Amino acid sequence: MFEVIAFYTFSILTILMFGIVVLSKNALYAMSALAGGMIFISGFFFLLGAEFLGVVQIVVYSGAVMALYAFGMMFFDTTRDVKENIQYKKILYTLSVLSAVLIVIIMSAPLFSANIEAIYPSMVEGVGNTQMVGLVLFTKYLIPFELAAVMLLVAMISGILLVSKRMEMNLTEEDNYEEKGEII
Amino acid sequence: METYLYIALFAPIVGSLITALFAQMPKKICVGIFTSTLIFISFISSMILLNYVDEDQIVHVKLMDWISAGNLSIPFGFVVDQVSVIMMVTVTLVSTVVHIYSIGYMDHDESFNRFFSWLSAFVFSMMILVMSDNFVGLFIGWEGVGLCSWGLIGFWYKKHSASWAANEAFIMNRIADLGMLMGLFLIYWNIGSLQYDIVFAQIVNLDINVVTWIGIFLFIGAMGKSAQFPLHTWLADAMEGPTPVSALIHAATMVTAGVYLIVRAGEIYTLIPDVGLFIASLGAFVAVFAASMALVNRDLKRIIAYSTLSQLGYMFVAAGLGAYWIALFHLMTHAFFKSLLFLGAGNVMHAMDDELDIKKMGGLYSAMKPTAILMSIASVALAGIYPLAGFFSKDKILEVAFNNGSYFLWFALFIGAGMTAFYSFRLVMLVFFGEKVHKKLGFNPHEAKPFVIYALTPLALLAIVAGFFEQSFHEFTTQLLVNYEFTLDHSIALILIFATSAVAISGIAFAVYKYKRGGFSEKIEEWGVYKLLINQYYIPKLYKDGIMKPFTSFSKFLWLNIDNMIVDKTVDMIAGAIYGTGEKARKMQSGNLSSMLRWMVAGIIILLALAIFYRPMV
Amino acid sequence: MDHILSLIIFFPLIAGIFGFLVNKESIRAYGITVAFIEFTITIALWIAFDGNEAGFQFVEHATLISSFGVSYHVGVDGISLFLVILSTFMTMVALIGLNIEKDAKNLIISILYLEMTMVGVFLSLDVILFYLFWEFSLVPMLYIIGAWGSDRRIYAAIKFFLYTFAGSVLMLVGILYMGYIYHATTGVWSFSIPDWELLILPISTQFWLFGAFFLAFAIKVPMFPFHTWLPYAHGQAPTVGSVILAAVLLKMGTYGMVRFLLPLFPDATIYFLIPIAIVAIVMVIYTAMVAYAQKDMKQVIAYSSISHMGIIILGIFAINAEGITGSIFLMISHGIVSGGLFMLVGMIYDRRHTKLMSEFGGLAISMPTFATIYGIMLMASVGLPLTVGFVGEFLSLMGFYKVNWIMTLFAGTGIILGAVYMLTLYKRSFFGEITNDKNRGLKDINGRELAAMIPLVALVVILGIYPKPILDPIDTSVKKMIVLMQKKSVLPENKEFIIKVNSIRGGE
Amino acid sequence: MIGLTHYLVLSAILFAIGLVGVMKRKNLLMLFFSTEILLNAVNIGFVAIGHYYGDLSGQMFAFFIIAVAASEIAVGLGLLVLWYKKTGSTDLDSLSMMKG
Repeated sequence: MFEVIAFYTFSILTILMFGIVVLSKNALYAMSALAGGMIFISGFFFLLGAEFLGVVQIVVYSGAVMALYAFGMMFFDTTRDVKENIQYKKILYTLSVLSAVLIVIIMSAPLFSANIEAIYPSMVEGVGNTQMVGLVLFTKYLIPFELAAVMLLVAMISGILLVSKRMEMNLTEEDNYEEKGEII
Repeated sequence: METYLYIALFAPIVGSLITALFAQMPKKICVGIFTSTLIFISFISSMILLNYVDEDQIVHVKLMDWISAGNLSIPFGFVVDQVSVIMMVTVTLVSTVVHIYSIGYMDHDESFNRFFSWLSAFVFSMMILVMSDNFVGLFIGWEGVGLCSWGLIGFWYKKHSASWAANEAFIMNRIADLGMLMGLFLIYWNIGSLQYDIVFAQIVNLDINVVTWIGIFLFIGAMGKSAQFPLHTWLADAMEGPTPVSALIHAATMVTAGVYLIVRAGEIYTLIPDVGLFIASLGAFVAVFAASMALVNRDLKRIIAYSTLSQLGYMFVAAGLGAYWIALFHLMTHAFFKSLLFLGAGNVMHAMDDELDIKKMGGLYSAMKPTAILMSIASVALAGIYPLAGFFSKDKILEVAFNNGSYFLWFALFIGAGMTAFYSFRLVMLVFFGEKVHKKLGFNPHEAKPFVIYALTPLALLAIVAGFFEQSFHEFTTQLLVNYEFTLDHSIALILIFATSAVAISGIAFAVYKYKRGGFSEKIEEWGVYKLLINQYYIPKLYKDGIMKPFTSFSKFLWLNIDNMIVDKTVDMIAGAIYGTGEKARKMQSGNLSSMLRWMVAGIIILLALAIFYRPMV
Repeated sequence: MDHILSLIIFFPLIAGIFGFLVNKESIRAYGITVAFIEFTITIALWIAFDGNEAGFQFVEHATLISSFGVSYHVGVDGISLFLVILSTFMTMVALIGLNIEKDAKNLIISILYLEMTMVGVFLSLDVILFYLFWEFSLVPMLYIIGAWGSDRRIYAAIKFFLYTFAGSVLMLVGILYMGYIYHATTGVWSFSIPDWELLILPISTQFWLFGAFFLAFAIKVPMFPFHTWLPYAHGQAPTVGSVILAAVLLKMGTYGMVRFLLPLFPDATIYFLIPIAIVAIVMVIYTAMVAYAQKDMKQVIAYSSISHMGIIILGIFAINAEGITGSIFLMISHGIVSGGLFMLVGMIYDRRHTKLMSEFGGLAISMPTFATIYGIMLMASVGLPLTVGFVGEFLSLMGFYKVNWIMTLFAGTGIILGAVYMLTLYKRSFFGEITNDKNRGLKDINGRELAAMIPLVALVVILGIYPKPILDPIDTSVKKMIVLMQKKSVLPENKEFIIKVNSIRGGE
Repeated sequence: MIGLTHYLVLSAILFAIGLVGVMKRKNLLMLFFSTEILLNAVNIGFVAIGHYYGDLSGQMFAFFIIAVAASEIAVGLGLLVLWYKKTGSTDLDSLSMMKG
């Protein structure tokens, strides 16, 4: 019962939040809604017994990613409404509705046809999720894990490099950049 | 004896090849003498072989294998038997005369050496044609003479009409050659060999339908070479070539190759009398048809050409009715007097500065007596007056026709004989006697060089006496050929002889009478018949407008409209469609990320729809 | 002698690579030397070849990809031997006649590379290897047309490449499917032709595979209506390109038919025999007529090539020893003759920079020797007896006569039409008075050109008079192949058909 | 009872919302937000499947996806800032150098 209530609550909240992200004109609102949505998603992870992932979700998304966005937004004018010139609205809506319907049909197909019997896992007693994750991560997925680490490192360095290097030059040579942009 | 065979065969080609090396050099008289000598050697060898074969022996040699594939094996084999030796002697004799004559005739030509090279090559091809012991060997010679005839008709290649006539001759012959090839294929696939002896031995075992087809196909081949209707137009046009060529190729030798083929394949044709009758009918038709065109023509050489055509018709009548030896006999006598006639005409042409219109001549007798006498002899022989050669052979053919019960054929030939006599003497009268029209036109005729005249005498002699060899010729050739049995009463035969002679003499008399008095009036040219005849029954025109022009325009149509517009366009269209799709799809790549994302989603939708609605068969 | 085939295949390639080191002045001499050595090796191969042995000789085998049965497998039999010799011979002659100065080095190296691919196609016994060489041959040709051609060379080169490539991709699908079937039946992977030849296929499979292979070969030949790339390619290619294209590359298509279609799919071959023959006849007559309508001398010869290829195809589909042997001989003779004719046209083009017949007339006056050689080649093309053209044409038509005489009659009109367009060409350009002043002072054939033409003329005459040394080995191999076909065919009526067309008097 | 399908349907709905965002948004920053939604929608699916099949691989994939998302944002945001500094706009319509 608790599970059902929790699932539906989180579902409604997540959909709502993401709806705001997609539809809001104000970037700040959108970002806040995104952060909220992420946290609600971690709720599903807890529900599904993936505590470790839930924590990671909160830490990475609501912490790191949102912080990054927040810093990023400092460069842009966020108080103003985002002006968006949306063309061919009909196409847009048709595509959206169609894709939504199709995806949902596919995902819900088992509901109406042969329903897949969920196999409830027999988790090893006395071993927590985090411990299990650790075990798998450092055995079966060791190499992807290492690669992911390297990737993150690369991303971090490149992020820093991209933004920082130009920062000093930018202030002095802003006009030139605009010209260059046109040339390009 | 094999040595003589090889000498007879290869002497001409040796001459031709050596001469060919000098082809581009200025005239060398020794070239002419050299080739003439070699041809003469060939003639001597042929005579020796004739003597040898007369003792009832046959020379048969196999030089080497030529083509062998599958079950097929074709050697270069040569046989000298009663039929081929007659042909060899005739060919080499006439060629020797023509070669010697040409030394004088081609005296001033810049391509003197080239001429002799071609001429000797022709003799070689003709020798292969007659000496081969199989059908494919015959076909080599068959095409070889076609090639040489092409080269010689178009010898003065600067003249448009000459090269056109050469091509016409070659192509017409090719049409017939296809028929002949089909005949060869049919023989091969039914007998498994193309050797004469094997084919003739086994032909009786075949189904009569097959034999009929073989006969028809081979005859189509013969029709082309011997210029039978409807493939006859090339022969008259071939007169564009130098006159010695006309004498050698288009009177004495090449055109008779068709007759030779029928005679050689006599064993096939005796099995199929129906086809034989058709051949005879066509021959009789051509005999009259060609003679009628000769009646009115004004071109010296064309008249003789039509006469040749007509005489070939006579030969085919004989061959078609099974009288092979008579066909061969007429072939031989005709070769003598017809080449004589042509060579005489060559003298006249030279005298008249290459003028060919007989209405512009007249009274040349005083200027060129020897030539006039020679040509008169030939004409009398051609008309078939006793005791000249033509009488014997031609009368025999008429007898055969009568004997066979084909009175209609006989009547046609009878009419033809009268016409022959008339046009021969029309020619003689207009050229040598009567009013001296040429004087008015400023010509200054002169007689040919003496050695040229002397060279012609053997022919003249043979034209006179050849007929008396009839009996021995009959005995000689029928050792190999099927004999022809006359069932005719002797008295009827005599009546026939008299009738034919009478019509010939009356034809001559009419011509002499009429042209002594200045010939027919101009009015005759208004007659429809005259127009029909002078235009050769409009057949060349029909070929030109009915075949050549449509062929040309249809070819152009195929190229421009089908090949370029349909076939190629289709290919280009496929390429264009692919290219165009790319060009259109380029717009998708607008550079706008947003629209690209939309495209991406559209793609996802399509894939999803596929995932839902497409169920692959499990 | 063990590795002579590998030597033949790779010698031009290695020599071509070393050709980069040779300096510009001596590259022509170098190219001719290499081609001559290559030709000598092939002659040595011929001498060492046992004409009485029907199977493959000098076989070399080395596994390349063992898990898929792909191997380096080469060998030669009577069918391929003379095509190899033809390739090396024509390359040599083309190089002797070559007079392009621009980037001569690259051109000669391309030609040597092309030589390798051509020889490779004829010698490969592994289908994957065959396919590799088959596709590789496109590249140098594309380069030769595209870089040294006339005005519209790019269009022609791309058309040539894409057209033939599209066909051969289909063949690749066929090859893979065939390999798969071989694996499914025997449990082993193999792409070797001798192995494949042992496989008896059900009829429906034969149909599909036949279609895939046939289309590739038909485009290469090129058969009507896939022929339109050829006139463009010839029209734009430099002389050396046309010579090799006409002499050898087209033969790859017909060679493929003999090597693959007949022994691998005998039932499908007999099933499709009549439709293919009809197309071939249409091709003979149609292209002959189109050739007659041409204004450009080179196009006449290009279309005439197509017409002759029609007769070759007829000979192949006669399925009897006479026809197939004849058509292989015709491939060789057509290679010599059409190569020679293209060289001759190239020589005129060098002098006058035009190929339009209307520009000429009376060339026989200014260039007598040239006209003579042209005449000989022309007569060989027309198929005059005692020239090389006759033997093959005669045998091919004779072979097909057994299958269907009416169709042979129609195909035979090609002989007539061949005479029509060739003689018209000759008359228009060589006969008559000189009407165009530019033709007046033309130089007759020079020493270099003579050196290229004399071997061709000599071969035309020698092989016309004595074709036996070539016919015999071909015949031996062909007979073996027909026996194989007869054994392999699935339907009894097809077995009877093969016996029937190979026997005198309908097998009595 | 909440089954796997429920989670999958939820995941699908979230994914569709993300797609709408991707298509509708013209602001690059907002576009990034939408991509995050897409990634998270998939994550839910992975984890749910992993849970119901008793396999940890689902969680592992979700884990790596989070890592990828993080790096993507780091680099993407860096580029975005650069772009903004260059052109003064984060509008997608200004990005059309890839026009074919």
